[in-house]
Amino acid sequence: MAKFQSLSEAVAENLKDGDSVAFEGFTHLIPHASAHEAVRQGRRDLTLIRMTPDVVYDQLIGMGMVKKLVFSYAGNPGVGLLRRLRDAVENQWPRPLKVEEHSHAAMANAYEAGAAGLPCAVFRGYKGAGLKDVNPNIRSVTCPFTGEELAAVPAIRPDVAFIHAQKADRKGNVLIEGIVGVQKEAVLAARRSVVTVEEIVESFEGVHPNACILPHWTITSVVHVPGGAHPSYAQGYYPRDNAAYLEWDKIASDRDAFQSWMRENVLEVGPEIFATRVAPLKEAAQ
Amino acid sequence: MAKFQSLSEAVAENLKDGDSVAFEGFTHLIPHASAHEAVRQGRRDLTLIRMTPDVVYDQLIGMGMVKKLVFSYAGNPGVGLLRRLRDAVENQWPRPLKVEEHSHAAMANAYEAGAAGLPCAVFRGYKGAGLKDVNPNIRSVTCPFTGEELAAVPAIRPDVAFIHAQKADRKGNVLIEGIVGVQKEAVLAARRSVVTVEEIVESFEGVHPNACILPHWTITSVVHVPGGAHPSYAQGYYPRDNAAYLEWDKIASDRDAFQSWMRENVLEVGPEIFATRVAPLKEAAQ
Amino acid sequence: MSDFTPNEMMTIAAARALSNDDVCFVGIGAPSAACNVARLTHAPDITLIYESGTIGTAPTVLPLSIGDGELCETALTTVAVPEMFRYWLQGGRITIGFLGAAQLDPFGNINTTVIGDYAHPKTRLPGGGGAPEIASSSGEVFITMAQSKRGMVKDIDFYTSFGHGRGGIHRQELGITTKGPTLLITDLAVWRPNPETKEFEVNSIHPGATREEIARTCDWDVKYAASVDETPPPTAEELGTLRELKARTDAAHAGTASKRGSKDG
Amino acid sequence: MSDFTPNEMMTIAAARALSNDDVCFVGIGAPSAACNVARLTHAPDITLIYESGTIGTAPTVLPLSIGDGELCETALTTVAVPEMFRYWLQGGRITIGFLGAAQLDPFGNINTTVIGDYAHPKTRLPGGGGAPEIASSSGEVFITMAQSKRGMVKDIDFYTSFGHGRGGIHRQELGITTKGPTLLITDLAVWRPNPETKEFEVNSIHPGATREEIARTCDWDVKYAASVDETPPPTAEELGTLRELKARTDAAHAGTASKRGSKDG
Repeated sequence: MAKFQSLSEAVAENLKDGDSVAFEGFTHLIPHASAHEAVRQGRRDLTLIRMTPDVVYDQLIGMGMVKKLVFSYAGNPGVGLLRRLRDAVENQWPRPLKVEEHSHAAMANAYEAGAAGLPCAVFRGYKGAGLKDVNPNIRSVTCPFTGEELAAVPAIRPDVAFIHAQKADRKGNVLIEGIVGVQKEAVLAARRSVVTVEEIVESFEGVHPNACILPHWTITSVVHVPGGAHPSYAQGYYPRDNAAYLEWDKIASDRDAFQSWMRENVLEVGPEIFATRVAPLKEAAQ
Repeated sequence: MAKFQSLSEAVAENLKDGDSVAFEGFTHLIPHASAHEAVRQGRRDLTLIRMTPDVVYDQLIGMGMVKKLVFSYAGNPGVGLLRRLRDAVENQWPRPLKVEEHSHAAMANAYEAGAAGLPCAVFRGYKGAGLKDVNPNIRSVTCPFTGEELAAVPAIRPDVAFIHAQKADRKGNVLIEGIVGVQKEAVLAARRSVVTVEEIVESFEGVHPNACILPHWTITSVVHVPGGAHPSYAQGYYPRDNAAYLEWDKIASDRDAFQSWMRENVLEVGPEIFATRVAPLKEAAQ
Repeated sequence: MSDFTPNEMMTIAAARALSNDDVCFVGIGAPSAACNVARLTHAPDITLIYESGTIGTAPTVLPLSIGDGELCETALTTVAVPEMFRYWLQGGRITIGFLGAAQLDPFGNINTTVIGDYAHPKTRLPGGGGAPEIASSSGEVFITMAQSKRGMVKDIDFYTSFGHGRGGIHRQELGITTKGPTLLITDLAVWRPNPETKEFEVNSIHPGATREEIARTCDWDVKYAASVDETPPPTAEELGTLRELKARTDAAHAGTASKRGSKDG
Repeated sequence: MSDFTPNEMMTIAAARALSNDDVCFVGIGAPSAACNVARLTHAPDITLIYESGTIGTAPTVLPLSIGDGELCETALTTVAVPEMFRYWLQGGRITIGFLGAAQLDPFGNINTTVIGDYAHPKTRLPGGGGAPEIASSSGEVFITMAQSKRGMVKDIDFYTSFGHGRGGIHRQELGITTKGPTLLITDLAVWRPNPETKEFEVNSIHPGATREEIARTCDWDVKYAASVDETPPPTAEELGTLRELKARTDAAHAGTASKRGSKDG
């Protein structure tokens, strides 16, 4: 049953040192505010899971909070590589980073299997691909009807999933629209889940009967954080802040610049800042 | 690329003697008009596939068109058993009927696997269930990570799938709303597909971004047949004709009554009749 | 209230077993009536799921099938059937699976497939539908049926869905981690499995019913729990809610719905 | 038209290879521009799919990422990512998968994972994203990249996605039934695999480019087809369409989008 909480309560109650955690979002609806709260609370030794780790995972890795990354594509979309991630993998700064690397198909299937309560996902994949040789979690099963060898990966079952969505209703049901990514699967696969939302509405009356809705009893905590996806976007609320993604490339290129940016923009502020960050974007989009 | 055709053309081009065919629909949107056209064209030796064979499959079986039925629940919803199906299984009238019987979970997963291009579906099921002992198409695979034995069934890949939907646009894209069942999967799993629709609209402008839409290039043929689901229903168009389902129980209880009903209501009419059948239901619902 | 039918008592006793926090996978007929009576009385926030894909339905009238339009129109959302069976049932999110039975044995094993031999059945029944996995993936299973010697039998003809097998720890031996049948509600009594043997025992007898009547309508040797109560009779609210629901249902399906007992899936 | 850049020629040559009936899985950067130029010129009904789940998109400006809002707003529908990879890619519905590469070998094998050793990389690249299964499940694969000795290498450091392996029938030997890379479009030439060896051969050289330049920017021994043409230069319509698209894109992303070459997934 979803509790309505403050972001600091929701993160404190649901994210522990050593947890495996997915802050999911596929370009759209990336839960930046939640991840920044995790930075402020100083969580350590996390296993981060995400198909497309980008700027916000670069930040968590650069802060030394992460011992392992499970992923399929790590980049700053439309810009380039992730410099803090590279520093961790190439130079072990600020600490070494283990990686478990998959393809998108494998990760998407593994989330699906997690949501479906299965121990593993079975799909056609990795044919001729090098990841098979470096990732012991890529195995195979044989189709008992055709003899075809199919790829198998373990289901993803995070200790906790964080997502950002457009709306919750008064009961804590959550509506996700547009590019829905793997967020529904991440929540259903996780033991606990925290959803930040742009808006809390009275009810979902009038919404399409087949819309992507997570019932309140599948969610641990719902938090109202307008702008909480910034610099990612929330369809219907504000566009992507492309300038911030470009800017990140410069900030992340230098360890000191990175650390002072995190101090000023994460450690010394609170979740309220997100609404002010998206205000000019909302205005410009009108 | 979807062709717009008449129902007789669409059935003639897409359904051949001996085909495996799914007329899918889960209470909602059952493609009665297409099945009746198949009766008129006298197709033979069909393998019928459906999770919930009901009145319309009772009709095809009673007409002797079916050599095999793949299914998971055969009943007249809210009424009782299927009398023509029983006559075929128990008394081989008008011909013997082979059955391949699954659970709903197995069939749903098998359609999903068919749509996903996999040779088989893997799920947790059939534990302690008797169907495992009578259906050689229920096998198992072992999870390579946990050692758990999971159930496996062959993917469903019909030669042709027939479904009924609310709307097509001018390009032949198809919109399904409400109880969507396994219709999308049935079309994607099938080699050929025929979709009858209530209405053809200019475009889907304004429809929810995550609505269940089949692109025109996944469909072989689109046919405008208003009322084509009757006595099943089309959400937003007309309600279920419960009286017809009750009536069927009486009709199907007698071989002669069945045959004369089929003559009068299927063989001697055309698809235009469906619009007239739903007219009073539409009126009563207003 | 003393003026009620055994069927009404059955439905109301089943409704009482449901709580506000339950997520129920609902079959048609008695289960659907019980779940909706619970929702309209003591469990307004209960989540009802029908296998057609509707999640969180709140129908004002009882559906005739598991796929009525009303279920979708009043649902929080409606998902595709593969998702229903993968994410919602197999995903372990259902607390109570509600099943009916054509044949039931004392260990909660259910047959809705065939009477007689599978290959050459005397009566071909509708089959299992969702039941095989409802029985294994739901947190626990409630069964409702009207008692009869043909229905409550020592040995069922076909294991459509697995209850407690031969009893004891048979479920665990098959690797099933859920509780299985924990409650049987008939028109005469409330039964629960013996904690050790897993054989159903009568826990309470409905007002007006007798041990003789229970024995006469059950083909196995009826066992009784150490203490057997009388089922509390329906309250005025319970009975009023059920009867209003049935009256609304009859009016809505006017002339088209004289028979609604069958399960469909 | 003689006044065009090698990059423009690359994009336009790639656009020409697409037809109205194609269903393209589109990566960002050059593939996205090529697919949208095709859509805006000779292939108005081409279906563009981005791995974020958008099916049948028709963006008026080029997206910066595979998940831009514009892609969803102009799509026929948007599906969840697991469905995208299961029903649409693995389901065999994609006719053309468009890939870029950090390293490419003469058999169309691609590396976007690491430069150097996997465990201790010199440069950690973004990884494969959708590429491993795009390479095996798409009907055929088109590759675009600007030529360089660092990019077009004899041996790649990591097999992110499998092209023709060691050539010949290596794909079939691995049980892969799709065609794999059938086209490589660089800023200097159009290459196709030799029908037997599956090694890329130059089929046509872009106007203004030379064999010397091709050799100087490619680390493997360049092979040429029996007959080598000059790539037809961009038409006024093609170039106008591409430049208008880029101008609209720059205006829409004003000030925020000075660099757009990278592929993301």
